Amino acid sequence: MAEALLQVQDLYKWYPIKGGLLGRTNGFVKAVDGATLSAEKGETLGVVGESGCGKTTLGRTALRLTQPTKGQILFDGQDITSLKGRKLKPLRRRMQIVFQDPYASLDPRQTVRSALTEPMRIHGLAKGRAEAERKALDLISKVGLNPDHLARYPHEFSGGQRQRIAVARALAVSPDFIVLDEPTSSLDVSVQSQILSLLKALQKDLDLTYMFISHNLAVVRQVCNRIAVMYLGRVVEMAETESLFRSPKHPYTKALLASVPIPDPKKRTELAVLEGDVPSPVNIPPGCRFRPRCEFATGRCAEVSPPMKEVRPGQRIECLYDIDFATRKKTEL
Amino acid sequence: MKLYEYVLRRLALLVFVLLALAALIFYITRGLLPPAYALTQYVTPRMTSAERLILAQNLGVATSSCPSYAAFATSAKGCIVPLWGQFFGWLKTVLSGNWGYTVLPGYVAGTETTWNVFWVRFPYTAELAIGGTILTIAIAIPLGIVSATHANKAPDHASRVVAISGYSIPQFWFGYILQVVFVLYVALNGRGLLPVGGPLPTSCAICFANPGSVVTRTGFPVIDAILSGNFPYFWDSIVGLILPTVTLALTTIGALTRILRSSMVDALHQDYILLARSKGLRDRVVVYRHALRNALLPAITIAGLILAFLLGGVVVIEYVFDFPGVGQAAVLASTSFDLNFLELYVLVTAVIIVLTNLVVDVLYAKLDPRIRY
Amino acid sequence: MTSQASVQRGSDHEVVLEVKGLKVSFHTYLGEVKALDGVDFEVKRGEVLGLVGESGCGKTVTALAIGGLLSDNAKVEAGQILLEGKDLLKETKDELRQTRLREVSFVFQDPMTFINPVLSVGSQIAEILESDKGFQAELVEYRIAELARAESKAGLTPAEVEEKRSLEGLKDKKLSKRSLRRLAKLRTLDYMRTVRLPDPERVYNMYPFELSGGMRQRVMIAMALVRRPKVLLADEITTALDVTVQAQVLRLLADLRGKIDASVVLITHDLGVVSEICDRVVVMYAGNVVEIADVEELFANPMHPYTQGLLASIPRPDVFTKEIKSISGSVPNLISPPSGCRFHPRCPKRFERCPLVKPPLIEVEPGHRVACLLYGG
Amino acid sequence: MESKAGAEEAPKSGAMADLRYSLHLMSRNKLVLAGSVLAAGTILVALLAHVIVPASATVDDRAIRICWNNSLINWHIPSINVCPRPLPLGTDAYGRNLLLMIILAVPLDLSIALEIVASAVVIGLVFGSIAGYAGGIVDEAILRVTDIFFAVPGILLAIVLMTVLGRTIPNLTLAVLITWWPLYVRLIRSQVLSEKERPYVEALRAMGAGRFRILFRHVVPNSIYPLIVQSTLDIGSVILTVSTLVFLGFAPSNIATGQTPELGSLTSQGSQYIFSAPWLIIFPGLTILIISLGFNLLGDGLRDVFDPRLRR
Repeated sequence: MAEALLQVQDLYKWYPIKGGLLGRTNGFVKAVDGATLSAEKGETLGVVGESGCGKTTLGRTALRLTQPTKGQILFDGQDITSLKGRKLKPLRRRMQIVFQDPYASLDPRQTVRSALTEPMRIHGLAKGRAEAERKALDLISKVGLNPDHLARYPHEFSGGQRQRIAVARALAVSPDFIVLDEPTSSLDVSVQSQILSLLKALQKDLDLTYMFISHNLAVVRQVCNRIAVMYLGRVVEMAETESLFRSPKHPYTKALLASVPIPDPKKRTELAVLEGDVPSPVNIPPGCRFRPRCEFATGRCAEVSPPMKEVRPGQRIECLYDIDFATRKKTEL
Repeated sequence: MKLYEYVLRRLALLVFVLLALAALIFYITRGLLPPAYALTQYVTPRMTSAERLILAQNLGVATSSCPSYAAFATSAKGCIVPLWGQFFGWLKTVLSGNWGYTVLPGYVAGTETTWNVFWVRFPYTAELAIGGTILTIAIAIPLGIVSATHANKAPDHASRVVAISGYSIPQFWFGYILQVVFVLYVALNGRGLLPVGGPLPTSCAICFANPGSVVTRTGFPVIDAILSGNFPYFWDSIVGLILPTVTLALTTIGALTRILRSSMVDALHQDYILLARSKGLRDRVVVYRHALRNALLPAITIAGLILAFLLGGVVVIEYVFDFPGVGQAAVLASTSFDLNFLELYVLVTAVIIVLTNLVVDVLYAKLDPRIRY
Repeated sequence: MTSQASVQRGSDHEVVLEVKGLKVSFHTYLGEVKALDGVDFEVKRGEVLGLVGESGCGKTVTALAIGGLLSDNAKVEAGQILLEGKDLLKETKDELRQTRLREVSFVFQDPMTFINPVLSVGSQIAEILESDKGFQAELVEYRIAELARAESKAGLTPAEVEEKRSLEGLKDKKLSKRSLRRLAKLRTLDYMRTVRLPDPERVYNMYPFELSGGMRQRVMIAMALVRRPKVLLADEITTALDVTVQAQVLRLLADLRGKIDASVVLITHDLGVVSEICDRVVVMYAGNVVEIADVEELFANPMHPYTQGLLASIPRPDVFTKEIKSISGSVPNLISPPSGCRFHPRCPKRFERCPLVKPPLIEVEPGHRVACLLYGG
Repeated sequence: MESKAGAEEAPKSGAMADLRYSLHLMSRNKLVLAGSVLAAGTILVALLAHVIVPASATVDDRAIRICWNNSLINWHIPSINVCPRPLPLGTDAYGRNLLLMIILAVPLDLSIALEIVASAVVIGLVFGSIAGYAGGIVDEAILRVTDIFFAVPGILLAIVLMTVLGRTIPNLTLAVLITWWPLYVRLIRSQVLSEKERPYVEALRAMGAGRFRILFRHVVPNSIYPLIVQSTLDIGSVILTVSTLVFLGFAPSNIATGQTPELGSLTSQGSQYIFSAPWLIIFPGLTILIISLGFNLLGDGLRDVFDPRLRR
């Protein structure tokens, strides 16, 4: 097994809901509620799930953009769970993030040149203007834009170009690890594939590790080596991409995959419909959190919170049973 | 959180704000002046030095160990209670309703209390402010709606000019202009059409100038006239309010119109308006049911600010129109150094504004289902 | 639902809505945005037509033009929009409003911003029925029919018998405001059930923020269906939804098509959704229709280079593609659109004539039309 | 909406284009144009006042006090004094040329207003950005302090202050400033709050940028437009407030009586002669109206020009 660059152990991120007479805490939004996963050096780890499943919070907490409530985050062997202030700065150089909305993630009053050189200034990575300029030129060509784009402002670019700038800015500090938070979901399909190809190429050239957060299973299938499926703040299944898509083991993964329409009318089948909505992360059902929507749920599911277990080499699920979906036969794990 | 809990919390905050404001006002009117000033409105001319010392001690300004009034008056060491201690003494005194004797011109020294003077004058101001509020709402809301529904067309430009001119006009000047106009140029049989001074006009073409028999029960001229069944007096009180309220409302009409216009324009560009139109609803329904409900929300939140505008405006209006309310007295109080009157005025105004804001916030919560306390 | 039975797809080729040579431009500070440059397509009775393309291709503008809902700075330069033969572009403002009320209804994307936040969702459905006298007779008949159905099934309570009798007396008379409200609410509740909103009585009085995205989308669909339109324009209705909820809504649409007599125009950029429920597809690019075909035909045999590129660039959930293909360049700016074929700057198969001639939409195979010079024109 | 997207794709070239677009929006709006002309005119008059008006103009000439000699306006007042020589706006109670007195008053009012607004902006920037960015207890404390000032009409608080501090011009400036700064704290705070939630701020944090860099290099500059709008509008409002206070007598006696010209005091001086010499009131007040209107029109127009919702 390859070396893990990022390890997230039993991570919790609860946001308090304030209210009441004295502003006391009435409850928590349990955005991340005991998630465990790891990203190995050089791989692309996909994190998928529906809105509100905590995938974005997980990404941000892993980068220490927020303070986790509980749990442990190891980056390259170092425990970074409770680093604060200045101690985080060296970490910021090694970890970066690319956001969903490239326009909003760029300061509208900053030229591309300034956006690219600012991180270098912050971390003292370029000696003098000339070197910064040279590095900026290098970056801009790396992401497929022209040198004369450096003098422009974000609003002068198309969506795809803006995302290229955001990627270039992330690369400005030569990081090892980049969280890609829905990097293509605000883009058009024909442009989406350009960005995906760019990200793949950059990973190869610069030996990057990606955490690719997405709700789009089709995209995830094309770019990720391994995938973590999240549901209500927990990773419910983790597996190599191909085994996950060929034979998902968690009933949620199974339902999720079956509800994606396939762009081929010949393969038109009745979409499997998972009834109900995703429950709110405030009132998480006890026991297995997927139980209320699960067609295989038993009495035990309400009582026991299933631990993560390996069903097959490299494929782990948080479910009490190993279910054969064809025969609906359950084997206790 | 329940609504009553929210109200309780807001009331606690309100008490805090009023206390802090009291401290600020106390600091300005007492802390910045020599301690002997504190006695000004409590002494009577015939008081002896010994009595004055006792008074100073009772008011919590002089220490109990202070040997003589002379020592107190010269701020001798150990004679003066520290400022924060004075504050509590002051608070105790004024909260019991003891605001001393008025030193306003027109009153014999040491005969009439500040408290009485304030409350006799207050109803006049209240009528003026209420009239101003009604006029503001009655004009500003339709104007704002017309402006927004005809955004960037002639009616919008016209209403923009009216609104901006409204809050660019010096109120004191406009008051005089109205007087000039209604005395010199708009007159019937040599008498100005509308009364230009005081709540009870004596020379105007359309008023009766007949105070008649009115029993003062509430202190509010209009209400007392109704209670006494004296129609001429009622009519005169109303007519007397016209010019002052128009002048008063001028500034606030502009402010409210502009805010309503912008929130309405904003609402009209929202997606839910497109949906409402796509449903084939009539324009009237789209504008009033769908847009206005949403647009009113930001507009009513500034009600507190508007009220502060109005209550500040009365000072000028009453001065210009020789209107016997508290605002006119404030200017007099400043020249005659009646600090207690000003303190009382500030605190009463603050209570009104803060309570209004509370009511507005509760109303907001009622109108906007998204807000849950 | 209605007495008219479902119309089977494809069995009837009657055209309900026809858009002919529609040209729309927007006046902006930067210049004239030529948003639609001659859009032609037709909607057949009972079909689900997919209108696909990337952002800025003019899908939404087309839909808004059909409903007469374009913003003030828009101008229809040319064309016809024929709804059962009558030209909607020639209608007055009020006639258009009536058309939206009775014949063409909309469902928009992201219902969070589209449903009025301060009004209860039920009232926002019922207000449609209350807003027009035209619905009165229909509401009464509808209720009588409902009572009659209940009578034949399980019999009526005495109160219901009384209600039916009084309604029959009311048939041609003006309803009181109260009974109009009541009937509108009953019909609303019925349609809320149709779109499978759970516990309609409770949801009726709820506010949009209290509902999940899927429920809000159902509310919007109920709003569109309650007046029994001839055409339902659904603009990106699944875009803001999670996949599992999207699947629910698609399932609902599939189930509804047997029950409603409306033709559906499904505007989307998601080819997966198109292949899932559409009968025919119109592909748009930069304000032009570039290809129209039956859904199987289009996916099996895309003719226009843009359609080919688009199909190649969508990542598929069912297979792993080693190399992700894409169309080079980006969507053109429509203030100064490319001359001739608007796709030519990005087209891998362009030749000399492409920048010179605007390709007409020609039928290459029966039912399969393409606007590309490779196929003539 | 797609129509908007279409507009967005248009070619632009940097900050200059942004500025050009702003100017275009401004020039298209006639009211803004009028406002800019008035505001610029006011500033010009203020700068040149002491050049235009000879020092001798302030000397009293009791012989020609309160007279009118401008055939364009007939006041229809029976016993009006006719000046021996033509004077465009007649003379005041000290027999001085009223037009020149008004011109002389403009720089005083404008400089007081500018001082107040500039100080309020600085205080607002400091405390508003601290409150907005720090949040928590600091924010709460600053907010509660501003609450106190929002509970009193500004003019009333200014009167109390002037009563105690004494009637001088610095005290007048201070009194108005004290009632004005909380507005800016609130404005900047809410701007900073909404700005700091924008994803680019999180991107900057992820990049390792420090709090001060984020706040002063990015967040504050991005919050500047509403500040420009508000301060332009406030120049108009502050001139009104200042002249009102002077009118009510809250200024040193030489100013309050109109001896040293100020717009409010000139009006106040005329109030005694309201029915016999209305020009004494009309023209100084009209000047206040025009100046205030200029800045208000400009500010109101700038709000439209800078409004991101309308710029899309």
